[in-house]
Amino acid sequence: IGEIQRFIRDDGTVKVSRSLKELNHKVRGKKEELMKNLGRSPTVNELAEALGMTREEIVQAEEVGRSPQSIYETVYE
Amino acid sequence: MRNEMTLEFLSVSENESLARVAVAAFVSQMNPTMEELTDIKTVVSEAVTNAIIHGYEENPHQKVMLSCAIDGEQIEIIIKDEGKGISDIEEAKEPLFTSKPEWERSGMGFTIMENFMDKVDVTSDPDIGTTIRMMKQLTSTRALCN
Amino acid sequence: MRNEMTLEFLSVSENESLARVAVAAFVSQMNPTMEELTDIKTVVSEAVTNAIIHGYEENPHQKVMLSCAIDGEQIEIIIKDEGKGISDIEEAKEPLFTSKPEWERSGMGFTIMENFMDKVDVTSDPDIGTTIRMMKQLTSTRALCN
Ligand SMILES: Nc1ncnc2c1ncn2[C@@H]1O[C@H](COP(=O)(O)OP(=O)(O)O)[C@@H](O)[C@H]1O
Ligand SMILES: Nc1ncnc2c1ncn2[C@@H]1O[C@H](COP(=O)(O)OP(=O)(O)O)[C@@H](O)[C@H]1O
Ligand SMILES: [Mg+2]
Ligand SMILES: [Mg+2]
Repeated sequence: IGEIQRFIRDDGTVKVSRSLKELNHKVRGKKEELMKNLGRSPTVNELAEALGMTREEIVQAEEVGRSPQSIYETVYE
Repeated sequence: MRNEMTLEFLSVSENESLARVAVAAFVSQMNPTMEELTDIKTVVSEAVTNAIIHGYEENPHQKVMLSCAIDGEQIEIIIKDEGKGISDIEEAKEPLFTSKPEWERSGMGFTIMENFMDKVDVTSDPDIGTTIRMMKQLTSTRALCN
Repeated sequence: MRNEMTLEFLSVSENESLARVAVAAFVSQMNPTMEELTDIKTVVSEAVTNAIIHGYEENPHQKVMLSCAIDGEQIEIIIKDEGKGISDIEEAKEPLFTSKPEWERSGMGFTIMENFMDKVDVTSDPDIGTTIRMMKQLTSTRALCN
Protein backbone atom coordinates (compact mmCIF):
# COMPACT_ATOMS: atom_id res chain seq x y z
CA ILE A 1 0.00 0.00 0.00
CA GLY A 2 2.90 2.36 0.74
CA GLU A 3 4.07 1.67 -2.80
CA ILE A 4 0.72 2.60 -4.25
CA GLN A 5 0.56 5.78 -2.20
CA ARG A 6 3.98 6.84 -3.39
CA PHE A 7 2.94 6.13 -6.94
CA ILE A 8 -0.19 8.22 -6.53
CA ARG A 9 1.79 11.15 -5.11
CA ASP A 10 4.69 10.96 -7.58
CA ASP A 11 2.35 10.77 -10.48
CA GLY A 12 0.28 13.71 -9.26
CA THR A 13 -2.79 11.55 -9.70
CA VAL A 14 -4.64 11.90 -6.46
CA LYS A 15 -7.90 10.05 -6.34
CA VAL A 16 -10.99 12.21 -6.23
CA SER A 17 -12.30 10.36 -3.23
CA ARG A 18 -9.20 11.27 -1.25
CA SER A 19 -9.06 15.02 -1.89
CA LEU A 20 -12.81 15.45 -1.62
CA LYS A 21 -12.73 13.68 1.71
CA GLU A 22 -10.41 16.36 3.07
CA LEU A 23 -12.77 19.04 1.78
CA ASN A 24 -15.65 17.18 3.37
CA HIS A 25 -14.01 17.53 6.80
CA LYS A 26 -13.42 21.24 6.25
CA VAL A 27 -17.01 21.82 5.16
CA ARG A 28 -18.43 19.87 8.08
CA GLY A 29 -16.25 21.72 10.59
CA LYS A 30 -17.14 25.16 9.26
CA LYS A 31 -20.82 24.28 9.07
CA GLU A 32 -20.86 23.40 12.77
CA GLU A 33 -18.91 26.52 13.66
CA LEU A 34 -21.34 28.78 11.77
CA MET A 35 -24.29 26.93 13.24
CA LYS A 36 -23.01 27.79 16.75
CA ASN A 37 -22.23 31.41 15.91
CA LEU A 38 -25.46 32.13 14.04
CA GLY A 39 -27.76 30.00 16.15
CA ARG A 40 -29.21 28.53 12.94
CA SER A 41 -28.16 26.60 9.89
CA PRO A 42 -25.97 28.73 7.59
CA THR A 43 -27.09 29.30 4.03
CA VAL A 44 -25.08 27.80 1.18
CA ASN A 45 -23.69 31.23 0.29
CA GLU A 46 -22.66 31.97 3.87
CA LEU A 47 -20.83 28.67 4.10
CA ALA A 48 -19.20 29.13 0.69
CA GLU A 49 -18.01 32.59 1.61
CA ALA A 50 -16.66 31.49 4.99
CA LEU A 51 -14.66 28.71 3.30
CA GLY A 52 -13.59 30.64 0.20
CA MET A 53 -15.18 27.88 -1.85
CA THR A 54 -17.84 27.85 -4.56
CA ARG A 55 -21.35 26.45 -3.96
CA GLU A 56 -20.45 23.80 -6.47
CA GLU A 57 -17.48 22.62 -4.41
CA ILE A 58 -19.58 22.49 -1.26
CA VAL A 59 -22.24 20.35 -2.93
CA GLN A 60 -19.58 17.93 -4.15
CA ALA A 61 -17.68 17.81 -0.87
CA GLU A 62 -20.87 17.16 1.10
CA GLU A 63 -21.73 14.12 -0.96
CA VAL A 64 -18.42 12.32 -0.75
CA GLY A 65 -18.90 10.88 2.73
CA ARG A 66 -21.72 8.68 1.59
CA SER A 67 -20.75 7.73 -1.96
CA PRO A 68 -19.61 4.21 -2.83
CA GLN A 69 -16.12 5.24 -3.93
CA SER A 70 -15.12 5.75 -0.30
CA ILE A 71 -14.43 2.03 -0.44
CA TYR A 72 -11.38 2.84 -2.57
CA GLU A 73 -10.21 5.32 -0.02
CA THR A 74 -9.99 2.78 2.75
CA VAL A 75 -8.03 0.57 0.40
CA TYR A 76 -5.51 3.30 -0.31
CA GLU A 77 -5.19 4.54 3.24
CA MET B 1 -36.06 33.78 -11.38
CA ARG B 2 -37.48 30.62 -12.93
CA ASN B 3 -35.30 27.70 -13.89
CA GLU B 4 -35.84 24.04 -14.68
CA MET B 5 -34.01 20.84 -15.39
CA THR B 6 -34.75 17.21 -16.12
CA LEU B 7 -32.55 14.24 -15.32
CA GLU B 8 -33.08 10.70 -16.57
CA PHE B 9 -30.97 7.79 -15.42
CA LEU B 10 -30.82 4.01 -15.27
CA SER B 11 -32.46 2.40 -12.26
CA VAL B 12 -29.31 1.38 -10.45
CA SER B 13 -28.48 2.42 -6.91
CA GLU B 14 -25.23 4.11 -8.05
CA ASN B 15 -27.40 6.84 -9.56
CA GLU B 16 -29.04 7.78 -6.29
CA SER B 17 -26.02 9.93 -5.53
CA LEU B 18 -26.20 11.54 -8.99
CA ALA B 19 -29.83 12.49 -8.37
CA ARG B 20 -29.02 13.99 -4.94
CA VAL B 21 -26.07 16.00 -6.22
CA ALA B 22 -27.87 17.26 -9.33
CA VAL B 23 -30.83 18.50 -7.30
CA ALA B 24 -28.53 20.00 -4.66
CA ALA B 25 -26.44 21.81 -7.28
CA PHE B 26 -29.56 23.10 -9.00
CA VAL B 27 -31.34 24.24 -5.84
CA SER B 28 -28.20 25.80 -4.35
CA GLN B 29 -28.64 28.81 -6.68
CA MET B 30 -31.62 29.77 -4.45
CA ASN B 31 -29.28 30.03 -1.47
CA PRO B 32 -31.11 27.63 0.86
CA THR B 33 -29.80 26.87 4.33
CA MET B 34 -27.60 23.78 4.60
CA GLU B 35 -30.41 22.21 6.61
CA GLU B 36 -32.95 22.79 3.84
CA LEU B 37 -30.47 21.41 1.34
CA THR B 38 -29.99 18.26 3.41
CA ASP B 39 -33.76 17.78 3.73
CA ILE B 40 -34.18 18.11 -0.02
CA LYS B 41 -31.44 15.58 -0.73
CA THR B 42 -33.04 13.19 1.74
CA VAL B 43 -36.44 13.27 0.04
CA VAL B 44 -34.79 12.82 -3.36
CA SER B 45 -32.99 9.75 -2.01
CA GLU B 46 -36.20 8.30 -0.61
CA ALA B 47 -38.21 8.78 -3.79
CA VAL B 48 -35.43 7.60 -6.11
CA THR B 49 -34.75 4.54 -3.94
CA ASN B 50 -38.45 3.70 -4.02
CA ALA B 51 -38.52 3.95 -7.82
CA ILE B 52 -35.49 1.65 -8.14
CA ILE B 53 -36.34 -0.89 -5.44
CA HIS B 54 -40.14 -0.99 -5.47
CA GLY B 55 -41.07 0.43 -8.87
CA TYR B 56 -38.54 -1.46 -10.96
CA GLU B 57 -37.63 -4.15 -8.42
CA GLU B 58 -34.01 -3.44 -9.24
CA ASN B 59 -34.26 -4.16 -12.95
CA PRO B 60 -31.20 -2.12 -14.03
CA HIS B 61 -32.45 -1.47 -17.56
CA GLN B 62 -35.34 0.79 -16.61
CA LYS B 63 -35.24 4.56 -16.37
CA VAL B 64 -36.05 6.92 -13.54
CA MET B 65 -37.06 10.48 -14.48
CA LEU B 66 -36.49 13.41 -12.20
CA SER B 67 -37.40 16.98 -12.85
CA CYS B 68 -36.88 20.05 -10.77
CA ALA B 69 -38.25 23.55 -11.24
CA ILE B 70 -37.60 26.60 -9.13
CA ASP B 71 -39.50 29.85 -9.18
CA GLY B 72 -38.75 32.54 -6.65
CA GLU B 73 -38.59 30.63 -3.34
CA GLN B 74 -40.69 27.73 -4.58
CA ILE B 75 -39.25 24.31 -5.43
CA GLU B 76 -41.05 21.56 -7.32
CA ILE B 77 -39.48 18.12 -7.61
CA ILE B 78 -41.05 15.33 -9.66
CA ILE B 79 -39.76 11.76 -9.57
CA LYS B 80 -41.33 9.29 -11.94
CA ASP B 81 -41.00 5.63 -12.77
CA GLU B 82 -42.84 3.40 -15.21
CA GLY B 83 -42.65 0.44 -12.89
CA LYS B 84 -45.12 -1.77 -11.11
CA GLY B 85 -47.11 0.98 -9.40
CA ILE B 86 -48.92 1.08 -6.05
CA SER B 87 -52.38 -0.41 -5.70
CA ASP B 88 -53.28 1.17 -2.35
CA ILE B 89 -51.64 4.58 -2.02
CA GLU B 90 -53.14 5.41 1.39
CA GLU B 91 -51.76 2.21 2.87
CA ALA B 92 -48.34 2.77 1.25
CA LYS B 93 -48.13 6.21 2.85
CA GLU B 94 -48.77 4.94 6.38
CA PRO B 95 -45.78 5.25 8.68
CA LEU B 96 -43.92 1.95 8.98
CA PHE B 97 -45.85 0.33 6.13
CA THR B 98 -43.54 -1.55 3.81
CA SER B 99 -44.17 -4.25 1.24
CA LYS B 100 -40.66 -5.56 1.71
CA PRO B 101 -40.33 -6.23 5.46
CA GLU B 102 -37.72 -8.91 4.74
CA TRP B 103 -35.39 -6.19 3.39
CA GLU B 104 -35.18 -4.24 6.60
CA ARG B 105 -36.57 -1.21 4.84
CA SER B 106 -37.89 1.26 7.34
CA GLY B 107 -41.33 1.90 5.85
CA MET B 108 -40.70 5.59 6.59
CA GLY B 109 -39.97 6.89 3.08
CA PHE B 110 -43.32 8.58 2.48
CA THR B 111 -43.47 9.85 6.07
CA ILE B 112 -40.07 11.52 5.60
CA MET B 113 -41.14 13.08 2.29
CA GLU B 114 -44.34 14.45 3.85
CA ASN B 115 -42.47 15.84 6.84
CA PHE B 116 -39.65 17.52 4.92
CA MET B 117 -41.73 18.95 2.10
CA ASP B 118 -44.80 21.21 2.15
CA LYS B 119 -46.81 19.04 -0.19
CA VAL B 120 -46.45 15.52 -1.61
CA ASP B 121 -48.74 14.23 -4.36
CA VAL B 122 -48.58 10.57 -5.28
CA THR B 123 -50.11 9.37 -8.54
CA SER B 124 -49.78 5.67 -9.23
CA ASP B 125 -51.39 2.92 -11.23
CA PRO B 126 -50.52 -0.77 -11.12
CA ASP B 127 -48.24 -1.68 -14.07
CA ILE B 128 -48.20 1.91 -15.34
CA GLY B 129 -45.96 3.48 -12.76
CA THR B 130 -45.64 6.03 -10.01
CA THR B 131 -45.15 9.79 -10.02
CA ILE B 132 -44.23 11.69 -6.86
CA ARG B 133 -44.61 15.47 -7.00
CA MET B 134 -43.20 17.39 -4.08
CA MET B 135 -43.33 21.11 -3.36
CA LYS B 136 -41.38 23.19 -0.91
CA GLN B 137 -41.17 26.89 -0.21
CA LEU B 138 -37.86 28.07 1.19
CA THR B 139 -38.59 30.36 4.08
CA SER B 140 -35.28 30.93 5.74
CA THR B 141 -33.53 32.81 2.94
CA ARG B 142 -36.44 35.19 2.65
CA ALA B 143 -36.58 35.79 6.38
CA LEU B 144 -32.84 36.38 6.43
CA CYS B 145 -32.37 38.63 3.44
CA ASN B 146 -35.43 40.86 3.41
CA MET C 1 -20.32 -1.77 -15.65
CA ARG C 2 -22.40 0.28 -18.07
CA ASN C 3 -24.42 3.24 -16.91
CA GLU C 4 -26.06 6.24 -18.54
CA MET C 5 -27.84 9.47 -17.79
CA THR C 6 -29.38 12.40 -19.62
CA LEU C 7 -29.72 15.93 -18.32
CA GLU C 8 -31.76 18.67 -19.95
CA PHE C 9 -31.75 22.25 -18.73
CA LEU C 10 -32.61 25.82 -19.69
CA SER C 11 -29.92 27.74 -21.55
CA VAL C 12 -28.92 30.04 -18.72
CA SER C 13 -25.40 30.34 -17.42
CA GLU C 14 -26.47 29.31 -13.89
CA ASN C 15 -26.92 25.79 -15.25
CA GLU C 16 -23.33 25.45 -16.33
CA SER C 17 -22.47 24.52 -12.76
CA LEU C 18 -25.32 21.97 -12.68
CA ALA C 19 -23.95 20.31 -15.82
CA ARG C 20 -20.43 20.16 -14.41
CA VAL C 21 -21.53 18.76 -11.05
CA ALA C 22 -23.88 16.18 -12.58
CA VAL C 23 -21.20 14.84 -14.93
CA ALA C 24 -18.64 14.86 -12.11
CA ALA C 25 -20.99 12.96 -9.77
CA PHE C 26 -21.82 10.45 -12.49
CA VAL C 27 -18.23 9.87 -13.59
CA SER C 28 -17.02 9.63 -9.97
CA GLN C 29 -18.33 6.08 -9.77
CA MET C 30 -15.40 5.16 -12.07
CA ASN C 31 -13.00 6.46 -9.43
CA PRO C 32 -11.07 8.87 -11.69
CA THR C 33 -8.16 10.97 -10.52
CA MET C 34 -8.74 14.58 -9.50
CA GLU C 35 -6.91 15.63 -12.66
CA GLU C 36 -9.11 13.55 -14.94
CA LEU C 37 -12.23 14.85 -13.22
CA THR C 38 -11.08 18.46 -13.56
CA ASP C 39 -10.41 17.92 -17.27
CA ILE C 40 -13.86 16.43 -17.78
CA LYS C 41 -15.56 19.27 -15.92
CA THR C 42 -13.62 21.78 -18.02
CA VAL C 43 -14.73 20.31 -21.35
CA VAL C 44 -18.34 20.14 -20.13
CA SER C 45 -18.13 23.84 -19.24
CA GLU C 46 -16.70 24.74 -22.63
CA ALA C 47 -19.32 22.83 -24.60
CA VAL C 48 -22.25 23.99 -22.45
CA THR C 49 -21.09 27.61 -22.57
CA ASN C 50 -20.84 27.37 -26.36
CA ALA C 51 -24.39 26.00 -26.58
CA ILE C 52 -25.75 28.82 -24.40
CA ILE C 53 -23.72 31.72 -25.81
CA HIS C 54 -23.21 30.80 -29.46
CA GLY C 55 -25.96 28.25 -30.14
CA TYR C 56 -28.82 30.04 -28.40
CA GLU C 57 -27.24 33.50 -28.19
CA GLU C 58 -28.37 33.57 -24.56
CA ASN C 59 -32.06 33.08 -25.24
CA PRO C 60 -32.98 31.70 -21.79
CA HIS C 61 -36.02 29.74 -23.00
CA GLN C 62 -34.10 27.18 -25.04
CA LYS C 63 -32.89 23.80 -23.82
CA VAL C 64 -29.45 22.25 -23.71
CA MET C 65 -29.25 18.45 -23.68
CA LEU C 66 -26.38 16.58 -22.11
CA SER C 67 -25.94 12.85 -21.98
CA CYS C 68 -23.22 10.80 -20.45
CA ALA C 69 -22.55 7.08 -20.74
CA ILE C 70 -19.82 5.08 -19.08
CA ASP C 71 -18.75 1.58 -19.94
CA GLY C 72 -15.75 0.07 -18.23
CA GLU C 73 -13.12 2.79 -18.43
CA GLN C 74 -14.75 4.55 -21.39
CA ILE C 75 -16.68 7.81 -21.07
CA GLU C 76 -18.92 9.30 -23.72
CA ILE C 77 -20.35 12.80 -23.28
CA ILE C 78 -22.79 14.34 -25.74
CA ILE C 79 -23.84 17.99 -25.56
CA LYS C 80 -26.51 19.14 -27.93
CA ASP C 81 -28.32 22.35 -28.76
CA GLU C 82 -30.97 23.18 -31.33
CA GLY C 83 -29.56 26.64 -31.89
CA LYS C 84 -28.09 28.50 -34.79
CA GLY C 85 -25.44 25.96 -35.77
CA ILE C 86 -21.96 26.35 -37.24
CA SER C 87 -21.50 26.90 -40.97
CA ASP C 88 -17.76 26.20 -41.14
CA ILE C 89 -16.79 23.60 -38.54
CA GLU C 90 -13.09 23.43 -39.51
CA GLU C 91 -12.73 27.17 -39.07
CA ALA C 92 -14.61 27.12 -35.74
CA LYS C 93 -12.22 24.45 -34.42
CA GLU C 94 -9.10 26.47 -35.18
CA PRO C 95 -7.24 27.67 -32.09
CA LEU C 96 -8.10 31.30 -31.28
CA PHE C 97 -10.96 31.43 -33.79
CA THR C 98 -14.02 33.10 -32.29
CA SER C 99 -17.06 34.66 -33.86
CA LYS C 100 -17.47 36.94 -30.87
CA PRO C 101 -14.11 38.75 -30.54
CA GLU C 102 -15.86 41.71 -28.89
CA TRP C 103 -16.80 39.43 -25.98
CA GLU C 104 -13.24 38.63 -25.03
CA ARG C 105 -13.93 34.96 -25.52
CA SER C 106 -10.71 33.04 -25.85
CA GLY C 107 -11.47 31.11 -29.02
CA MET C 108 -9.88 28.11 -27.29
CA GLY C 109 -13.00 26.09 -26.41
CA PHE C 110 -12.65 23.47 -29.15
CA THR C 111 -8.89 23.31 -28.69
CA ILE C 112 -9.37 22.55 -24.99
CA MET C 113 -11.96 19.87 -25.74
CA GLU C 114 -9.67 18.22 -28.28
CA ASN C 115 -6.73 18.31 -25.92
CA PHE C 116 -8.49 16.97 -22.84
CA MET C 117 -10.52 14.27 -24.56
CA ASP C 118 -9.44 11.39 -26.79
CA LYS C 119 -11.94 12.16 -29.51
CA VAL C 120 -14.27 15.07 -30.30
CA ASP C 121 -16.90 14.84 -33.04
CA VAL C 122 -18.78 17.96 -34.05
CA THR C 123 -21.97 17.72 -36.06
CA SER C 124 -23.67 20.98 -36.88
CA ASP C 125 -26.07 22.50 -39.37
CA PRO C 126 -27.06 26.14 -39.62
CA ASP C 127 -30.43 26.73 -37.91
CA ILE C 128 -30.72 23.08 -36.89
CA GLY C 129 -28.16 23.00 -34.12
CA THR C 130 -24.92 21.54 -32.89
CA THR C 131 -24.00 18.22 -31.30
CA ILE C 132 -20.63 17.64 -29.67
CA ARG C 133 -19.70 14.03 -28.91
CA MET C 134 -16.61 13.50 -26.81
CA MET C 135 -14.94 10.27 -25.76
CA LYS C 136 -12.33 9.58 -23.14
CA GLN C 137 -10.72 6.46 -21.77
CA LEU C 138 -9.59 6.65 -18.16
CA THR C 139 -6.19 5.08 -17.89
CA SER C 140 -5.08 5.76 -14.35
CA THR C 141 -7.64 3.58 -12.60
CA ARG C 142 -6.57 0.61 -14.66
CA ALA C 143 -2.90 1.21 -14.10
CA LEU C 144 -3.39 1.50 -10.35
CA CYS C 145 -5.88 -1.22 -9.63
CA ASN C 146 -4.83 -4.10 -11.86
N1 LIG D 1 -42.13 3.99 -6.81
C1 LIG D 1 -42.83 3.00 -6.22
N2 LIG D 1 -43.31 1.98 -6.96
C2 LIG D 1 -44.00 0.97 -6.39
N3 LIG D 1 -44.27 0.91 -5.06
C3 LIG D 1 -43.83 1.89 -4.27
C4 LIG D 1 -43.08 2.98 -4.80
N4 LIG D 1 -42.78 3.81 -3.78
C5 LIG D 1 -43.31 3.26 -2.68
N5 LIG D 1 -43.94 2.11 -2.95
C6 LIG D 1 -44.67 1.24 -1.99
O1 LIG D 1 -44.90 2.00 -0.81
C7 LIG D 1 -44.34 1.33 0.32
C8 LIG D 1 -43.89 2.34 1.35
O2 LIG D 1 -42.79 3.11 0.87
P1 LIG D 1 -41.80 3.78 1.91
O3 LIG D 1 -42.62 4.62 2.85
O4 LIG D 1 -40.73 4.48 1.18
O5 LIG D 1 -41.22 2.55 2.73
P2 LIG D 1 -40.14 1.45 2.28
O6 LIG D 1 -39.47 1.92 1.01
O7 LIG D 1 -39.21 1.37 3.43
O8 LIG D 1 -40.90 0.18 2.06
C9 LIG D 1 -43.24 0.46 -0.24
O9 LIG D 1 -42.92 -0.64 0.60
C10 LIG D 1 -43.84 0.03 -1.58
O10 LIG D 1 -44.74 -1.04 -1.41
N1 LIG E 1 -22.88 25.28 -29.97
C1 LIG E 1 -22.49 26.19 -30.90
N2 LIG E 1 -23.40 26.79 -31.70
C2 LIG E 1 -23.01 27.70 -32.63
N3 LIG E 1 -21.73 28.08 -32.81
C3 LIG E 1 -20.78 27.51 -32.04
C4 LIG E 1 -21.11 26.55 -31.05
N4 LIG E 1 -19.95 26.16 -30.44
C5 LIG E 1 -18.97 26.85 -31.03
N5 LIG E 1 -19.44 27.67 -32.00
C6 LIG E 1 -18.66 28.56 -32.89
O1 LIG E 1 -17.29 28.14 -32.81
C7 LIG E 1 -16.47 29.23 -32.39
C8 LIG E 1 -15.30 28.72 -31.59
O2 LIG E 1 -15.70 28.16 -30.37
P1 LIG E 1 -14.67 28.10 -29.16
O3 LIG E 1 -13.44 27.41 -29.64
O4 LIG E 1 -15.37 27.53 -27.97
O5 LIG E 1 -14.31 29.64 -28.92
P2 LIG E 1 -15.18 30.81 -28.25
O6 LIG E 1 -16.35 30.18 -27.54
O7 LIG E 1 -14.24 31.46 -27.30
O8 LIG E 1 -15.63 31.70 -29.36
C9 LIG E 1 -17.40 30.17 -31.65
O9 LIG E 1 -16.92 31.49 -31.62
C10 LIG E 1 -18.70 30.01 -32.43
O10 LIG E 1 -18.67 30.80 -33.60
MG1 LIG F 1 -38.74 3.82 0.72
MG1 LIG G 1 -16.26 28.53 -26.30
